[in-house]
Amino acid sequence: MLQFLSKLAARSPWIYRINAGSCNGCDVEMATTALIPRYDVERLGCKYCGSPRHADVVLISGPLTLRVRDKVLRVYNEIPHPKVTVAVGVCPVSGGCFRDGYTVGADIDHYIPLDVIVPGCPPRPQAIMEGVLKAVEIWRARLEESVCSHS
Amino acid sequence: MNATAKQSVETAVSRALGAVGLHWTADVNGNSFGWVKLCAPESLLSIAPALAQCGARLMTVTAYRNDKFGRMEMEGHEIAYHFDLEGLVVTVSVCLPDNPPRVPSITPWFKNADWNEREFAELYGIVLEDHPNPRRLFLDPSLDAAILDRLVPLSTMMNGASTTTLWEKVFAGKQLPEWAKGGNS
Amino acid sequence: MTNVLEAVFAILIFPGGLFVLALGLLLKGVDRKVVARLQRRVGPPLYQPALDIIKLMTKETLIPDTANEVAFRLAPVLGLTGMLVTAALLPIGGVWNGVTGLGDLLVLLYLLPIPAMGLMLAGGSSSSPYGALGFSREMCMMFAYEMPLIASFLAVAVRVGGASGPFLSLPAIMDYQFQHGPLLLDPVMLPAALALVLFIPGTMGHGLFDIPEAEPEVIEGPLLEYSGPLLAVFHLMSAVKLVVVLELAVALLCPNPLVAAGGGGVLVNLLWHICKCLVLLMVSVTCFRAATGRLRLDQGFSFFVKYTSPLALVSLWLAFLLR
Amino acid sequence: MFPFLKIMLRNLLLGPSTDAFPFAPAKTHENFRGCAVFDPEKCILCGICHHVCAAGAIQLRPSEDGAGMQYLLWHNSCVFCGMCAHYCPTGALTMSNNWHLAHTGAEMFSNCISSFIPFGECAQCGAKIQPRPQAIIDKLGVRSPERFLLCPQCKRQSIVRNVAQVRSTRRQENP
Amino acid sequence: MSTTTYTLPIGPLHVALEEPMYFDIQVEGETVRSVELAAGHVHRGMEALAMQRNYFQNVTLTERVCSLCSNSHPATYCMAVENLSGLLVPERAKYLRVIADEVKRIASHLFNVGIMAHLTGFDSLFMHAMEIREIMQDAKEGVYGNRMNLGQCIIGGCRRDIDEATAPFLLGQLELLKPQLDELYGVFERDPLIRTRTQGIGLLPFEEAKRHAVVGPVARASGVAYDVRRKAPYAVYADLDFETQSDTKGDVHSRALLRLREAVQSVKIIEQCLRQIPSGPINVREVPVIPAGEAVARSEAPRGEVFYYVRSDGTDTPQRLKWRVPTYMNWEALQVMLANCQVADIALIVNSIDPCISCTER
Repeated sequence: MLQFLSKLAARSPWIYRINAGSCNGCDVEMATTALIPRYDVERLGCKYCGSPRHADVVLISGPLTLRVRDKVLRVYNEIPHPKVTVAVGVCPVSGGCFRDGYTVGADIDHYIPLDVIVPGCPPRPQAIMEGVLKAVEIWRARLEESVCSHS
Repeated sequence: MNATAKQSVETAVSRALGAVGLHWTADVNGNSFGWVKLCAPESLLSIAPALAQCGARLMTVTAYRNDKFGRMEMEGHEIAYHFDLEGLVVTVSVCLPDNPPRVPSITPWFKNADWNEREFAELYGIVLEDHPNPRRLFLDPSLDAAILDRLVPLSTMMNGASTTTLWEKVFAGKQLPEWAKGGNS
Repeated sequence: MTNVLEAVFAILIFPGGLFVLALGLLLKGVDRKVVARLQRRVGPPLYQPALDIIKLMTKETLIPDTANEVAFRLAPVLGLTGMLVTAALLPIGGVWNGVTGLGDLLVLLYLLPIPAMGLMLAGGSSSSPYGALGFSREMCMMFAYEMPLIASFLAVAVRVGGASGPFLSLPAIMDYQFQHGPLLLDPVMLPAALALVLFIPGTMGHGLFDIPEAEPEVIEGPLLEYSGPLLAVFHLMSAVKLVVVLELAVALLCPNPLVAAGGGGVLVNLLWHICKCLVLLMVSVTCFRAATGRLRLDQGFSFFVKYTSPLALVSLWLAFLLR
Repeated sequence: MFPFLKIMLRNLLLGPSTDAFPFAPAKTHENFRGCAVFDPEKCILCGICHHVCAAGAIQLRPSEDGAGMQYLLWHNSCVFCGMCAHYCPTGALTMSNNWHLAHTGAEMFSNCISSFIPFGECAQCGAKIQPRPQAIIDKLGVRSPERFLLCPQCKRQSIVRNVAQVRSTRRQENP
Repeated sequence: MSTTTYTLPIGPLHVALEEPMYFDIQVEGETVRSVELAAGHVHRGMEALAMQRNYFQNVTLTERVCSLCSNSHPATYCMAVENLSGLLVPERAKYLRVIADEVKRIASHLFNVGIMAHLTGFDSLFMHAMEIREIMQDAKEGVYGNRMNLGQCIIGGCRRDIDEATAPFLLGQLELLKPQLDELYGVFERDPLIRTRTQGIGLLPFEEAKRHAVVGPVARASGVAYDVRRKAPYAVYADLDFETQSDTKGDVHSRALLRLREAVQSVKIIEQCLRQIPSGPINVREVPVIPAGEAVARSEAPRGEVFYYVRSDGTDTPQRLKWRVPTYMNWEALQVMLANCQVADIALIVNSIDPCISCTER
């Protein structure tokens, strides 16, 4: 029964995005993916939410600049468990072409575990959707774990 | 093409500085670029109001080290002020004295010089005289001032380690996912 | 004794409780689906709101350190309970006559603002500046939309009561309509009906009036700090509230059953009632929010003062003259 | 008065414009710049790709025994600009239109092209030279196929010999 | 409403802003009393990076300054390097650069007005605008290979030709776009909600626009009709027929309408280019030699004038590469526009300058 419920629950992944200093290419594509009719993630149960406290799937873009780092980590910690992270674009993973900049803190993996990576500069919306679906798989397993461990 | 603008820049510059070398270049489209070289930062205080008066717009300010990490023989800093008058670009470069490099602020005449001046002040450690709002602009307080003024390559100073460690991990990663083997799927 | 049992049944199962919860979530689902269609999208499945609730139940609850914990936890529960009680009081034409002696417009006037109060409590206790801003916006909007509500209640009461003075009892209002035909078709009441239709998005915070929870402005205002089950309760509250305001408007404007009460007609009447709710939902929520954006707080406030309230007052005045 | 209502009604009549993806494959234009594809058979280790790569995604590392170079292109550092493919003289690097690159965090570092490219051997003395794959020989080495496979030293010698030979034949012809 | 003043922090991670930016806003009730801007969240130290990368790598690097005007940056950078080295770009490449620029301009302007609708809560209109933008996104993907970073410009020309296959495709997309764009303009011009929310707010009078030296649509909406494409023509703009748009109202609404009109002009420009484009090579094959010296170049990005200054010491990495983006100039003017506005309008006004923070902070 609980497993069934958690399966149902996993069909409502709410998305939150964090811009960790990206060139806004990935951000625009994330917004496009999340909000426009052509990709309509709402039919997959996704909802784009404004508050980190409502989120399940976190999309991170950008190479994590020094100045935004603590704020990103704080926001990340405000997201209730269970959650999954998706790195959109290559910047969070390796810094992309900003690696070696004096304010760039990539790789993000030092601070936040990355569950799914969607390479691209920026990845096309379909690729982001693919990443989100992959993330939902992982999230479902985590939900089951947490639901079953509670009882 | 913009002869009147050219004329008024020439008058403004010669009125402010007397006979100084203002020379013109042009690109393939016939746009003209004026170049002025100043040897003393104080001259800015006369050329800035003159240009402001003839209606020029400050586009941006570039500061640079003459030697770029010690590879060239010249020393010291220079600042290039780029102005626009009706499509004409006039670049006024100023040599700064060393220890410490200092320059007067032109914000009183060009409101938008504010950010530009704060930026080069924090990136190069140039001392600004009479700036109305001399705070840091972009740099995180945890970073040292004058970050672009270093003679050591920045990568080793800051994050060079990250590149090396990342690549070590890549070289160590042996299991290739299905689609990455041999490229196309 | 039976009365008490009946009341408990009414609050927990039907027409309050489980029934409104299910209906509310379904209506939300329909609303989302239709909005999606109006925007050329496929939209979520109809049961998506239910899935959202299940999901939120499994999540962790985070309470900000600076928040007043008791008030923070109490706020959503307060709102939901208030709405469930209200739902039980509302009669459904041909199916249910409401809890006798309680189905009173004055009682409703007291009960209806409870969700807004819950939200205000939530915004106030969550100690974030956005919560506070949401609080003040919620309060401001509440004053704005209560005015036309009261005015149209009075218009209905005066119209129904006629010479014998205003009727405030809902069952009596329904009886009047069973005899004289729905008030919706009464030309005198038309402005008031319009005011009620505008009141619904106002109180639900949709379309033009999505002000207290405006996402780009105050990041969902009072709900900003909520997570997990508590947020689920808020979502349930809003679903129930949707049903309540729709049912209320239906009861005031055209409660007439399709078949006379009794026998197998109950089920048919219930479906008929739900159909009416759906139509009203389409008009005053779905299409309204798909075709408009949000006003500024001052504009939203003056919209109610300038347009909606006068409409209701016109009806009231006419009803008073034609008494 | 409400110009948007018309659009809304039309939207309702036209029906959803949503792509079927992820339930059906998405349309991908053939020009799409997806992940880079590397053909080790064509690489001559010229290093131009490394030189133009702004993202530092390409690394070349000599193997320990000196037999060749380890070639690595890490997709998680690549910015998909395609400069490497544009400047690659032999077409060893090309951009495919494959964008199905999403992978789990565990595969972060293994998501790369990894290839070992052995050095060529001078046909005469056996010294290590740049690789001379057949495809390149067919393309660039047509003028003097035998000399194309020599190390610079042997090549110089061969040219000198050749010149000497020509001179001597000339001398023989016109004494 | 309460009359106490309190601080409302906006950002750095805020839904209404595409990018991290931080405001401390002193609010009295719902009215803004003072605005304090804190910058630097997207400062990636790109100018230092540019001094470490060679001239080729900088093409890609400058493209990543910002993805919304991602063609203007490498194009202007290449122009500066070409001015410095005296490299002559083939005529066809110049046309191709103009086409890429204008395609990006349409997409960028549509994005901005779409976001404006989103910020007023008018999500249906936002989605409609974004769907129209998708036409252009498809064009970019089909012609250049990426939806944001075209990768079209290189030093000495362009990388991808518009050939028999892609030219009709691009024209077809434009045909799809034109009626939609006109209709969208009508909606933005006449919709009562958009008008109530955006008319008369975020005012920037002509004098203030001059004083802050704002550029691009913000300047043009305030009556400063400065367009680099006309004032200092580059590439082939001198041979093209288009009108510089301007307005005098200087509010949020007029800026949005001005952007839409510019998008219409851009369609016209692309069509002319596709008609007039001469055949020939699209880039210079030889590797350019960059001598010591200095040069500047500028162009009109969607948000306004982009300026590049390159200084070379004769090595393969620039001695200094500096760029100034439109938002850098426009940002300070927000102090004027935000004065005494309502909390609800902050996001709208900020969006109306089409802020590109990653450009500004580099």
